[in-house]
Amino acid sequence: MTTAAAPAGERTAKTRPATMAQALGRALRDSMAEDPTVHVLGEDVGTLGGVFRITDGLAKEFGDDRCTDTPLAEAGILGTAVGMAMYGLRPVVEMQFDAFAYPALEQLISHVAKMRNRTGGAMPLPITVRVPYGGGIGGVEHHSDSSEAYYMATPGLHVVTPATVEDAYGLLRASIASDDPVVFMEPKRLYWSKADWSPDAPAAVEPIGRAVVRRRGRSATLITYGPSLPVCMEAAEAAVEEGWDLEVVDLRSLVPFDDETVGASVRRTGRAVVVHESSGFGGPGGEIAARVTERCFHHLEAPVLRVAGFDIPYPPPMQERHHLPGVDRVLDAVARLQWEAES
Amino acid sequence: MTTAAAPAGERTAKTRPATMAQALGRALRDSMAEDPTVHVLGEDVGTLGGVFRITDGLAKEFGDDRCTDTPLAEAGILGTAVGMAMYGLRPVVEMQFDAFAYPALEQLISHVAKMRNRTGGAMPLPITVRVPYGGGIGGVEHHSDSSEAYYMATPGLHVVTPATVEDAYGLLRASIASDDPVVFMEPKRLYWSKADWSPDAPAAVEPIGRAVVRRRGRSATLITYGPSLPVCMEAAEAAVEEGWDLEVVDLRSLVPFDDETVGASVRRTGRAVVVHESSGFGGPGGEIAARVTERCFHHLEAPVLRVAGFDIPYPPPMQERHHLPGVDRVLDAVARLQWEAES
Amino acid sequence: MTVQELPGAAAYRPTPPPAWKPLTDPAPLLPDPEPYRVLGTDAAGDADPGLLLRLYAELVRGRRYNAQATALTKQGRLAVYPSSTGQEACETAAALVLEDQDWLFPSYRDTLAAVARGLDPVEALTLLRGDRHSGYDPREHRIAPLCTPLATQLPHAVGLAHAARLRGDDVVALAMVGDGGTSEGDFHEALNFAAVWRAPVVFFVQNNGFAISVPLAKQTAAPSLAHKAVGYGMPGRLVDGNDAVAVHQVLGEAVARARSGGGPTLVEAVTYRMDAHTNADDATRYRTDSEVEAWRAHDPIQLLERELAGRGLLDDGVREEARASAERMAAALRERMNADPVLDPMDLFAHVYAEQTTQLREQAALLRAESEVEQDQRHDQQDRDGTEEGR
Amino acid sequence: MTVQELPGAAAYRPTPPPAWKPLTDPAPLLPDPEPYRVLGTDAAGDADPGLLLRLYAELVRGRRYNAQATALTKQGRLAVYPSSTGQEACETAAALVLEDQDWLFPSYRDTLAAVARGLDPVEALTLLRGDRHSGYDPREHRIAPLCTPLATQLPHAVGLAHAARLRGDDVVALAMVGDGGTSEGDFHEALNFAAVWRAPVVFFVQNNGFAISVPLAKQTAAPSLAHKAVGYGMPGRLVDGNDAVAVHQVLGEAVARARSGGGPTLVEAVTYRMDAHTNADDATRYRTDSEVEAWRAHDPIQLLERELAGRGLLDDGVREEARASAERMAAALRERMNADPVLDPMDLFAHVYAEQTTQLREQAALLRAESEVEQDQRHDQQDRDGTEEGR
Ligand SMILES: Cc1ncc(C[n+]2csc(CCOP(=O)(O)OP(=O)(O)O)c2C)c(N)n1
Ligand SMILES: Cc1ncc(C[n+]2csc(CCOP(=O)(O)OP(=O)(O)O)c2C)c(N)n1
Ligand SMILES: [Mg+2]
Ligand SMILES: [Mg+2]
Repeated sequence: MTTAAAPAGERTAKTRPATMAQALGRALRDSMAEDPTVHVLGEDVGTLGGVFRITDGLAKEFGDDRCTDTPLAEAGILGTAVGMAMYGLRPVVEMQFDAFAYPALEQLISHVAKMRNRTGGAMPLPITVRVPYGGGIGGVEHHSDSSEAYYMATPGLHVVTPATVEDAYGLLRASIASDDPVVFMEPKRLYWSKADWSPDAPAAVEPIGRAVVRRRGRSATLITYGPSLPVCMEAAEAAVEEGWDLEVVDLRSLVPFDDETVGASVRRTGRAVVVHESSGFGGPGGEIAARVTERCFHHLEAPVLRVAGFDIPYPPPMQERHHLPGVDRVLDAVARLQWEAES
Repeated sequence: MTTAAAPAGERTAKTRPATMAQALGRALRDSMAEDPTVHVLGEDVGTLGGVFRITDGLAKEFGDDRCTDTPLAEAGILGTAVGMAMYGLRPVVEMQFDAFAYPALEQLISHVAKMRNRTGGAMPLPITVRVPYGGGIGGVEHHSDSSEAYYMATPGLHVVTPATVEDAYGLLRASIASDDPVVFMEPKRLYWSKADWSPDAPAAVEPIGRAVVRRRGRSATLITYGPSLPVCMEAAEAAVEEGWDLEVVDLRSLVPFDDETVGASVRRTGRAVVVHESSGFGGPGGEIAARVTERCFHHLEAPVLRVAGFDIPYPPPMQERHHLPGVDRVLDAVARLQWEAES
Repeated sequence: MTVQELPGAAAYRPTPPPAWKPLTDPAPLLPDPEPYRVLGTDAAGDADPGLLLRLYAELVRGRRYNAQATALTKQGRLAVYPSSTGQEACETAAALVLEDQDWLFPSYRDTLAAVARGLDPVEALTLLRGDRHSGYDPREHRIAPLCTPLATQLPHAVGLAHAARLRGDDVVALAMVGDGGTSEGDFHEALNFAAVWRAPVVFFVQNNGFAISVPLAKQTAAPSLAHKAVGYGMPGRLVDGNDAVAVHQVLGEAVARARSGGGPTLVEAVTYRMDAHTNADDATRYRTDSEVEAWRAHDPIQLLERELAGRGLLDDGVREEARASAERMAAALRERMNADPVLDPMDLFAHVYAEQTTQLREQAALLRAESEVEQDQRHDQQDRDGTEEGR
Repeated sequence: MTVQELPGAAAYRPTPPPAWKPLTDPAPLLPDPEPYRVLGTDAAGDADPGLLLRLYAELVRGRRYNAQATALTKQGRLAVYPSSTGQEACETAAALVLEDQDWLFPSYRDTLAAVARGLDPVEALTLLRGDRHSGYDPREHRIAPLCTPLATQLPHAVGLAHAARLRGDDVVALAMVGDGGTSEGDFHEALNFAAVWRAPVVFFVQNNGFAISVPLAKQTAAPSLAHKAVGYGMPGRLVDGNDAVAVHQVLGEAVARARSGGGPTLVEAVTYRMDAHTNADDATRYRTDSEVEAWRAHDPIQLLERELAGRGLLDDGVREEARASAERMAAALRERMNADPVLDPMDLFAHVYAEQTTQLREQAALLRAESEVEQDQRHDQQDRDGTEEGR
């Protein structure tokens, strides 16, 4: 089990405030500098530096051939990335927004996820597909989807998502270094979240697939990832007033899933709530709740509950606050964890 | 709660053996005959009658304009169907195989599922997308996917799947009649399954969204649908020898989900196994197990278990028997339901 | 006679080569090598003065509408606005060539076309304000919802036009898309379906030089986007998109062709987006001021003014009336957009399905309970505040 | 110089109309109105006798291969076989025009092209036998896995060719697709990327008249499929797909063009599928015997034989040698396919990821346990059988 990284103060290099967007950009830059086979491609990633400016400066530093503005066609982008990977390159594809990755789903499901398997291991595809996801940024329709359920249901893909500035760097580096395809989901509304972070002595690149306990607690476990981590951390603080000492697990990787870390936590606390923005029905929480229950049934004092987006198309910006799981909704779920049974 | 239809003998019209394929074809025919706005479109659905012959005879009876061989482009097929529905038609789209529906996922997710919502109810899309799914037919790669998880995770869609000849007719009629889009998943390997069935006095068209108890039992509930229903029925018979009296619930509709029927059964039996062919991780079983547990926690003697396809790309035909959940694997899961706890 | 049997979609089978016959003669499908122009040419003299004046009023109004909408983003009244400043000739002409029963399929950039067609500007902007996804009933106005996923609206237009034709209705669909959108697979599939079905559709590409930051040279290597028509067996037309009269004429001909059963046409209008991609974009990152200035000299309103002036049709009265009408529209828009839309959170669940599922009913109940708690707290707070104030 | 800067992908920006310049002259992009032919024309006399004989041997072998594979489906030795009988000229020429370092991107129908390139027929047929998804290492043979989802292999070919070019390697990719596949969005996107990037790719469409049951007239209204090239700014070539020499020449020129940095070409070969779509298909449902017979008179092997005979190159020895070599291949194939492949169920989990996840390890353990139980039961049964026999 992995616990939270050592506090920034203990690091050698000087830290300064950095945003998640900057950490992601830095991860791309460092990967490209270290490995000449890493190529970035997508819509507006070159001259403009991406609509979220994650790729800012890459075309200038590495040239148009390493950071390429493609024609506007997501299936074409991912499909050509497959060919590039077949030839030994390590493409990093940017999808401009979650919903605009959908045209590429056939390439992703039928080729990216399956190529290693289809060729008996002869032709792995080390492709990273960066998907900015989730809401809370006031985007109009099609700009706030949480599509991780589609990727999770596709064997052959890794699905990774950072929630902190440090992980944004470390996990993106690890994803690009992975010999398997990774759907790297970037929580849009955390792009501008800040943390003290040293780009010059970045955290050791951890293997992907490890969850991390972000807050230790004994009453119940909040299992979450990406955009919902800050919500859960805030809820955990607020819960102290109610007498609940909540543990918070940041999954970081949905595939592979860290059953060990999650299971150990839930076995300790005996209660769990899964929190995510994606729609509840058929969403990631079902899988998580089901596997936690399979593994920890006799430790559970109450069913694993889920706090998720409603089962509706993502609402218009003026309504999104009603849809997004917030602190209150998380606390309400914790309150439903049958505490009376304890006494 | 709905229970199995009355035995065929009690019907007025004469029954004779019919295959599921025939019942589906008949449902299309009857829908088209009754409602001139019903149009069938897809690849090879006209002259050929579809590669599974489900649409056989429709072009002849209703003309090429009602049953149309389209150009070979799934996004185009579904996209034009959207336009046809916008104009008041009721298109029924055939996807040739599950994996070949993927090019249409963007249209499905971003438009078909959302149009009613986007337009504040002004523009519903009564489209039925027929997707032959699942394995067990010896198909080479890309011909045996179970893609229902993608559809379940998409609010705005109904996801319906028959497991019997009678339901094939009734549910397809109901799906076409629905004012909402329905992904109608046809279990390929049951196309040639037979039952005594009267096309002339077909069962009353039931509203979609109701599960049905196919076998009454008291020891545990098998929750299943589509291609896995026969497996579960066989397992239930075999289980008698082991002293287990299994109840079998056929979901028939994954969205909407019949919490009432499923919950009532599990509360009665206290144990449940979800069985499906689709990959386990991120598959339908997670949602089902999670929601059953949320609703029936204190009635459960053991965690809800899942028997599913492995988390791998669908294997080649000569290996598929290892992948598909069979009777033994279902019984093994039942055996793991902590029976000792009972005594 | 079924659609499949109509002349043109005839028996093209690659019978043995000695008898090989192409389906259509490619020559008539090819666009002219230069964009078609009327203004500033001899042909301008034949243009109907009424049309010129109508276009002028619309263009002035359209320019003002773009400016007002952009201003509303600065005041926080719109979540985002993709301006069509510089493209008003295209937007306006697209609206004017359609009959009442025809359908318009706009993209996110084409609110002006919808407004020029008669849609209430507030309804047109609702999506971009952010209170609901679509501010109008598409069927009432024969305007499809503004479409964001690029090129996905094109197959819709084909399907709708095809359906209307099957039912014997006189309906043409005009679908708008940008230069970038032509690279999407949906563009290809839509044009192909339309040609095979001879659907009464006009595909209208506004080539404004950029897809956000990506210039056309990175988007295509084709002689022009209009040349793509050849590969579908439909005519391609290339037109100066800043020449309102030329665009109106070319689109009008394409609509007439579709209406008379001639099938689809691809029209490319060469134009330029004077503003950034949206208010959130920084265009200086990818284009030079001098390029923008060069296009300013080819401004659609100025081109038209020059013609009107030359023909003595542009006096101060005309100018003033156009300006005043535009200002009235802008003022009304400003005022109406100043009100906060009243929203019911329960709307979230109202239109997911025809009938709410059990699950959605449960979720709606949850939200309702939350809202009630919130409201109670607000009231308590107000009471407290009131008490405090009362003291 | 970066790829984007190469001549041709130059600065096409729709600068103000007075300066509007098309990127390329469309005229050279247009295919000839008739499919290009060599056999039976004066040009045939210039064809190299060695090439003619080589093609002849390959065609005879290819025809035999198709027959043998079809026979194997009847014997239950192949799950399915999509025959390329009648299309051997295309399949063979596609293989012969490539250098060793070049890549071939075949569809499910193109096992013959892979075999003609030197792939072991058993490896080529493994997917269709059903024991594993791909029977060969694509990198070892520079042959991409046989591709079933239509047209999805085309962007792969573009990406690979582009990657090779960026690395300065002399590699051309030749991608095969059917007439039906040209309707897919991936076709469009691949050709567009290739043209913009000037990638060294040849797109080779075998227009065999049908997509399963759907004839070309329901697939396109274009003058020809080769005409689609214009819309991407690449040359389109139309060739008689049953004329092996013509196909070889046209593809050879396209490959040479790609190799020399000239960019992609779209080649349409007009041919005919003599067998049903696959052994599982019933072609009588959608086409007439007389159509099939008309094409039999234009058989690729006969066309070549006529030429060879006319030039005195076809004696009994040549015929016999071609026949015998084909029979040897068929006999070897038959024999090797008669063996049941030995399969390890654990292979299911071996190549999903580089490293097995915990979840897959658990699942593998489950299957292993099941297999052991099964094996024990089998052994018990054998023991019992043995005991009974022993009595
Ligand atoms: C499928 C899809 N991919 C990406 C986007 C993000 N996006 C919005 S506008 C735009 C550029 C479109 O350019 P163009 O088609 O030329 O239209 P314009 O904005 O110039 O009017 C992009 C990439 C999108 N909306 N849809
Ligand atoms: C994306 C996709 N849709 C549908 C299919 C099913 N399918 C297999 S072959 C075929 C017809 C293909 O026709 P064409 O491209 O002309 O190639 P041919 O079979 O004639 O060689 C179809 C529809 C598929 N394989 N992939
Ligand atoms: Mg543009
Ligand atoms: Mg074909």
